[in-house]
Amino acid sequence: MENHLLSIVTFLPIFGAVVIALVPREKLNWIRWGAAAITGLQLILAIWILKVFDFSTPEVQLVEHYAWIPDFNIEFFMGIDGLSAPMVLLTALLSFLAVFTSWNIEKAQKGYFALFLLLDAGMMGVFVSLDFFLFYIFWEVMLLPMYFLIGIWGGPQREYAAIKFFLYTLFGSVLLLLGMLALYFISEPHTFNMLILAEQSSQFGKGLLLGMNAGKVIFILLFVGFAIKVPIFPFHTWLPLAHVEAPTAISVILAGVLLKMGTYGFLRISFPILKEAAIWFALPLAILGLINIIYGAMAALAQRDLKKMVAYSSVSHMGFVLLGMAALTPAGMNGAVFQMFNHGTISAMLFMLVGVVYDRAHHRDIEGFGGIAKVVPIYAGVTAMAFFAGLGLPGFSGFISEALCFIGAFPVFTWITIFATLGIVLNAGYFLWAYQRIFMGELNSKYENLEEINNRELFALIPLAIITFFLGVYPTPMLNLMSSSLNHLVEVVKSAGMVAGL
Amino acid sequence: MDHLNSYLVLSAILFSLGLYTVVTRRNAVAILMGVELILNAANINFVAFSKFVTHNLDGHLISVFIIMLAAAEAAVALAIILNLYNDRGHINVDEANALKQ
Amino acid sequence: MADFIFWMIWALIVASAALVAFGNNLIHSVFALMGTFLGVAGIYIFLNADFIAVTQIVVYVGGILVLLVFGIMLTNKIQSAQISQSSVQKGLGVLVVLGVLAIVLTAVLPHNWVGGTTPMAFDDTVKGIGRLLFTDYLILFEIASVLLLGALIGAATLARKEL
Amino acid sequence: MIKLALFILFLPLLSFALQIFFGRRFEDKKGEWVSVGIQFSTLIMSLVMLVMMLSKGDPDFSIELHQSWLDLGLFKIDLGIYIDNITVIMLNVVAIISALVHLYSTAYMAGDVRYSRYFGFLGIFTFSMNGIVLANSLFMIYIFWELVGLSSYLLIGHWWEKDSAANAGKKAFITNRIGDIGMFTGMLIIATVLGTFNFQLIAERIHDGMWAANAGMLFGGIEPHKLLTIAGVLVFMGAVGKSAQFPLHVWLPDAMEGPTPVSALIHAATMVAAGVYLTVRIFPFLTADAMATIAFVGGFTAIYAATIAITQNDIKKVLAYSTVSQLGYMIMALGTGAYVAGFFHLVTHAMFKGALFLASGSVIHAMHHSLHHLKDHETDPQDMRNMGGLRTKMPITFGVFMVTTASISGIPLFSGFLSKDAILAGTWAYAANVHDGWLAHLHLAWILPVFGFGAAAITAFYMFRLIFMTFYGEPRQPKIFKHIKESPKAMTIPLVVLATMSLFIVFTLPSVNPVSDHGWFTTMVQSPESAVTTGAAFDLEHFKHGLHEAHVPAMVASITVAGLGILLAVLVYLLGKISADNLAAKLGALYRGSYNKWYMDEFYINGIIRPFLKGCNALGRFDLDFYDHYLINGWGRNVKRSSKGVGLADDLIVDGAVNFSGIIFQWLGWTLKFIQTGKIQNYLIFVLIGAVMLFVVNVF
Repeated sequence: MENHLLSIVTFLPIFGAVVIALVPREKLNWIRWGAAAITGLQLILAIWILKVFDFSTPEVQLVEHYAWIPDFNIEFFMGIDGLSAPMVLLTALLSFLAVFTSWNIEKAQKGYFALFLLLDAGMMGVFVSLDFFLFYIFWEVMLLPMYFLIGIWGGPQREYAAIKFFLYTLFGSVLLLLGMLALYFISEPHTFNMLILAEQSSQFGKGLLLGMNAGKVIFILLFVGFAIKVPIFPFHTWLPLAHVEAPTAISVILAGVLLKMGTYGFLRISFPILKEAAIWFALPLAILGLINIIYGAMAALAQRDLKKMVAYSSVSHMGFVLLGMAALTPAGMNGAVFQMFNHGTISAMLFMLVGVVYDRAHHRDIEGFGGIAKVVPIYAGVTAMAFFAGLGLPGFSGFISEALCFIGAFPVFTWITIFATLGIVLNAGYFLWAYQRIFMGELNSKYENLEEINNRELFALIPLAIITFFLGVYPTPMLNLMSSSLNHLVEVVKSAGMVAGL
Repeated sequence: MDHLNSYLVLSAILFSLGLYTVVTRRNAVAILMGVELILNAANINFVAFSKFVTHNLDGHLISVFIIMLAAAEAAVALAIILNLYNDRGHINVDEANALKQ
Repeated sequence: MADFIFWMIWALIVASAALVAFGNNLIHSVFALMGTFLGVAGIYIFLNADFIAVTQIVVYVGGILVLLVFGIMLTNKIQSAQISQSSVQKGLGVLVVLGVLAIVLTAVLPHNWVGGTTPMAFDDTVKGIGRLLFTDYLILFEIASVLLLGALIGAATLARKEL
Repeated sequence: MIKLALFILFLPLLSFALQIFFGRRFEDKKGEWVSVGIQFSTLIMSLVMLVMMLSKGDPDFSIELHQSWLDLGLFKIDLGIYIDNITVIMLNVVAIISALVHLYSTAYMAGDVRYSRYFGFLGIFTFSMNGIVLANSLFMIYIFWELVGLSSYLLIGHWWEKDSAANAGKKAFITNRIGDIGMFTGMLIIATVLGTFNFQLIAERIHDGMWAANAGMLFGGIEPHKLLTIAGVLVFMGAVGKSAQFPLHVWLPDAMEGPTPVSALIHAATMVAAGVYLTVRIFPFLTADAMATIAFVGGFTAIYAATIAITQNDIKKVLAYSTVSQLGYMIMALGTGAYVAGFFHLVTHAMFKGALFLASGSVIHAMHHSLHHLKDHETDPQDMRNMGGLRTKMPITFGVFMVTTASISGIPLFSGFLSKDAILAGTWAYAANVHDGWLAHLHLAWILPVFGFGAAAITAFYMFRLIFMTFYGEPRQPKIFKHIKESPKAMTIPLVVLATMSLFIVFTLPSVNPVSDHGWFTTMVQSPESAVTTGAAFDLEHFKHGLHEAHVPAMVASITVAGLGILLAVLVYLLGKISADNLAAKLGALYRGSYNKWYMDEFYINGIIRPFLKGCNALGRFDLDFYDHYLINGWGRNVKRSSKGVGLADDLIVDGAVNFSGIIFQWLGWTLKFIQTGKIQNYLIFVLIGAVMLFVVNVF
């Protein structure tokens, strides 16, 4: 059993999707509880994985390695290390909680949950694959359910949003595919195995592709592919729309897990395999991180739609990840991955909270509320907590990861970091301003009978809140989980040269 | 008779004649006969190569399969032809030009 | 003697095939086709392919030819004993077919076959074919049987009056 | 002692948790007394610590507790608590004020809508404030720094139904965060160069030359002492925000929207003093230039805020600007090297300003009740123009007001005199004796005593103006006056306690000389040695020498200016010899400027915030309506358009070519009568023709 934990945790949702597809559509509760049971089981497995996982070494563990398509040297290769372990946990956790967030889906619940589980499998697969080809397959597997989930169960502009999301990401995928194939054909013997590719890293720096340094060309190809997922400015415009139109649970998954896949791709593939190019591109990456932070925060400040604001805040928060990892220092790298996890939990909370108020008021216009803390004090309290977590208040995990990103980036990108700290103020600005406009002031008489948050919604929020708070006070468990792998990664990449600072 | 080329030339001629039949005949049954000629030409080649070049029985096997295929093809083709006849009262291929539209 | 027979058969094949191709009477064509089939069977014997030769006779002459005759009979008025046939685009056809023939011959004849062209006499092809059929070609064999079954059913279905 | 400190730190957090989760259920069952009890128990523990400290009598006493918090293998952050005499004194200040404010609030806040939550927030505030006090590293201070910001936000916005309160909370938080950026950047510089956040280690490593060795790695090889100056000033920016120094002072007056006990606790006595405390902590590694900057900012703030306080009519606003001004004093003192004086003033100010706020709260409470009685919701209970003659109705409050005003104005026998005098002597000594730092280099050092004495005179004036307007003269609103009552015991007891703490003797025992600050305080608190060795150090020895000489002239001068200020106040507001209105009219622009706070808020709103928000809106629109709409979607549209073009080209050219060949063949067929399209054999022959042609082309 333990030897196959990763495949089980990955393919369990697919099995669940099949089972749900067989349940008659009238048995709504069976469908919902089935999805909850499957994702719950997955969560238990994920926790088990972490228990089995030995975090003291940077080695890849729980390996499953079989030949798959031997003619092309394609392998079925799964394994996790300190980089993927937090992501596995995050995926399982958010999938489980998102099931409860999607309890009130109004139409075609069967299809919804089946697709949702398929999506879950795709995401999990991305995080555990160590063969690029397998990685790419899961990457694409996840795309299609997402398209339908947004396109069918989304808001008024859902079709436009879904198509935009789909085309955008597909565009990225094509570049990713090109980069992948280039890596495959340059490596000798041809392989998709990420570990072997990383060992051959020096070859990519030397070769030529289209008359340019192969490593750099491939890096750029992969960069665009991943950047669209993150999303990095200027590839970010699918995000506000997709987030806003997607149903709440899907927004949660989008912000919580999907965005992480981009940065995960950088750290799993681009950095170790294309070391020289990574170092060459570190400075632009940091600058893009800065732009993300400031641009996202400023755009968030301008939004009147609460969900859009939260979506732009994601852009801003992912900027910290970029800044931290571009610096290639232990603190920055750990901070970046920790921020990935924290943004997963925090933005999930934020989207769930937006969903709660949208379910009741049927709009998300920040200006359209006012004073509702009076009628929904518990909701107001939980939202305040989530907002403060979002703006990086000490005591919540986001603070630690942001601080680590800054500490790590400062020696390398001094000026960029100094400008990036402005993001702290802007974050506080839009969160507090939005909070004031929604919850404070005179009570808007329209909402005198607004319903308080219910237990099911709280059930989805409280675990996230506890995790955010716990890791904010005592981050060691999570940092221990990843630090040895990430320190190793930093060493490996740094072996190829020095980062040009600014 | 102990030279490969004599067989190849025979096969080529047979093939050409079959092709000509297929291309020029108006009657569907005649066209079918042309197809049989072509298949026979191919068969001769297989068997001849089997004897002269590859020195094993693979060619023979392919021939067997071709023959079998020919039988099946003839059966189906005739069925179609019968239908065509039932439909139109003749089996002239050049008048079966529904493809034109 | 053998040479003579060989060339006779050779000529028979060419002549009967030409009749199939150019003949004006459909009935003649069918009988000429029988000649061709038998000739080809003879050629097989020269090629030491006794099993194929037998199969050729059984299937072509005994099966396909009969089918063709049935086809002709069923699609022509029984009164007209002279079943004439006409052709189209003859000139172009001749040109093109000659072109094809030229191509095939120029491609094949000067070619230097790998392993040379020394003839080899097979002793007992039936046994060999049988063995191959049930080892290397087993799947093909099974597929063939399915194909035949399909053709059988398909033909039967198509041939029914009320389609 | 460590254990006691931990209890002091975490008990208020317990209070917070209890009140937040269970408080609502016990609101009618005296649930608040749990918090009050917890607070008084921490007070007792603090006093125990104070006694322990005094019995040791060692000025260099210190203990430290380390706890690894975050360990990445190659990078570590330790948290821990550091206790020395300053910590103990500060803990006592926080505990005293906090406990008294808790007690006071039970009366003042009685019947409030969010009563239990209010006590919970007081708990988390006390927790975070104690965290700042006990922190042993910059990082830990930063953590609690933000947390006091949070509690300040929550408490200012306690009555969030009022827009002004909600705005004030947000403003406070964001303004503080601007300061925090600087502080954080400063921390980053220090941590990058020295690899630690720990105060003791920082000082040690700077002293051992690690700074000089490593500083060059930042900013392309900057000079070490310049970098140290920058780092010091940046960290000090945190203090600028939290202690409401110019130009980030704007949040503090607005913060008066919070309940008055909160103003006393957070915005007068403790949290705003955290900036001063931070400056105390980083004092050992400030360079002369950094100190000059600090002194100038403090001095300017002191006089700037004082000039605004003169013209305010809201009783709390006057006190708020007075607080800003006094904080400026402390900062200035630290900047001039008068370390002990600065910290001393922090402590004395906490006591008397806390008392002043609570006393003003008592007045407001009385006004409020009177107005409530009259069912008047229009009149502002905080406006001094509605008061007057209250001394007969509220004798205890009046007495407390008198004592504390005397203290803040610098009248001998009161604590404020001692500390303020020490500060003024410090500025004097700095101006006369110190030649380091840019102020001295530019020959501007004398501006500090000018700021100091000027502010002292103005302080005396506006404080007595407040007293006279509130408690003397004829009642301006007799109707309201009729219903004014003295506040309940729960409010007056804290007042009296704090007023007692404003007597000089509290700080000078065992010595009883009212004009000398010599006593336990000055023995226990002594200026630390500077760790700066890189040639830009502040000349502390020289300064101390000068301080001794400046003591007497400064004292005389300070008593004189205070006397002048009081005299003017008496003339204008008590005796009416000079008309305030005439004075205002004569001063014209100056009066209007002062009344409108020198238009700083307007400048920020119109000059920075609005344009910035406009920029944000433009950017938001740019992002979706331009960038996304035209560029991204435009790209899509272009692809669509070009595929349409390709389609058209396909129709015209490719298909045309096909048709053309079709035409040719039709013509061929027509002429040769061989070919007619639509027949399978024709197609077959075309294929053959093609094959033959291909072959021919290939071979020849």
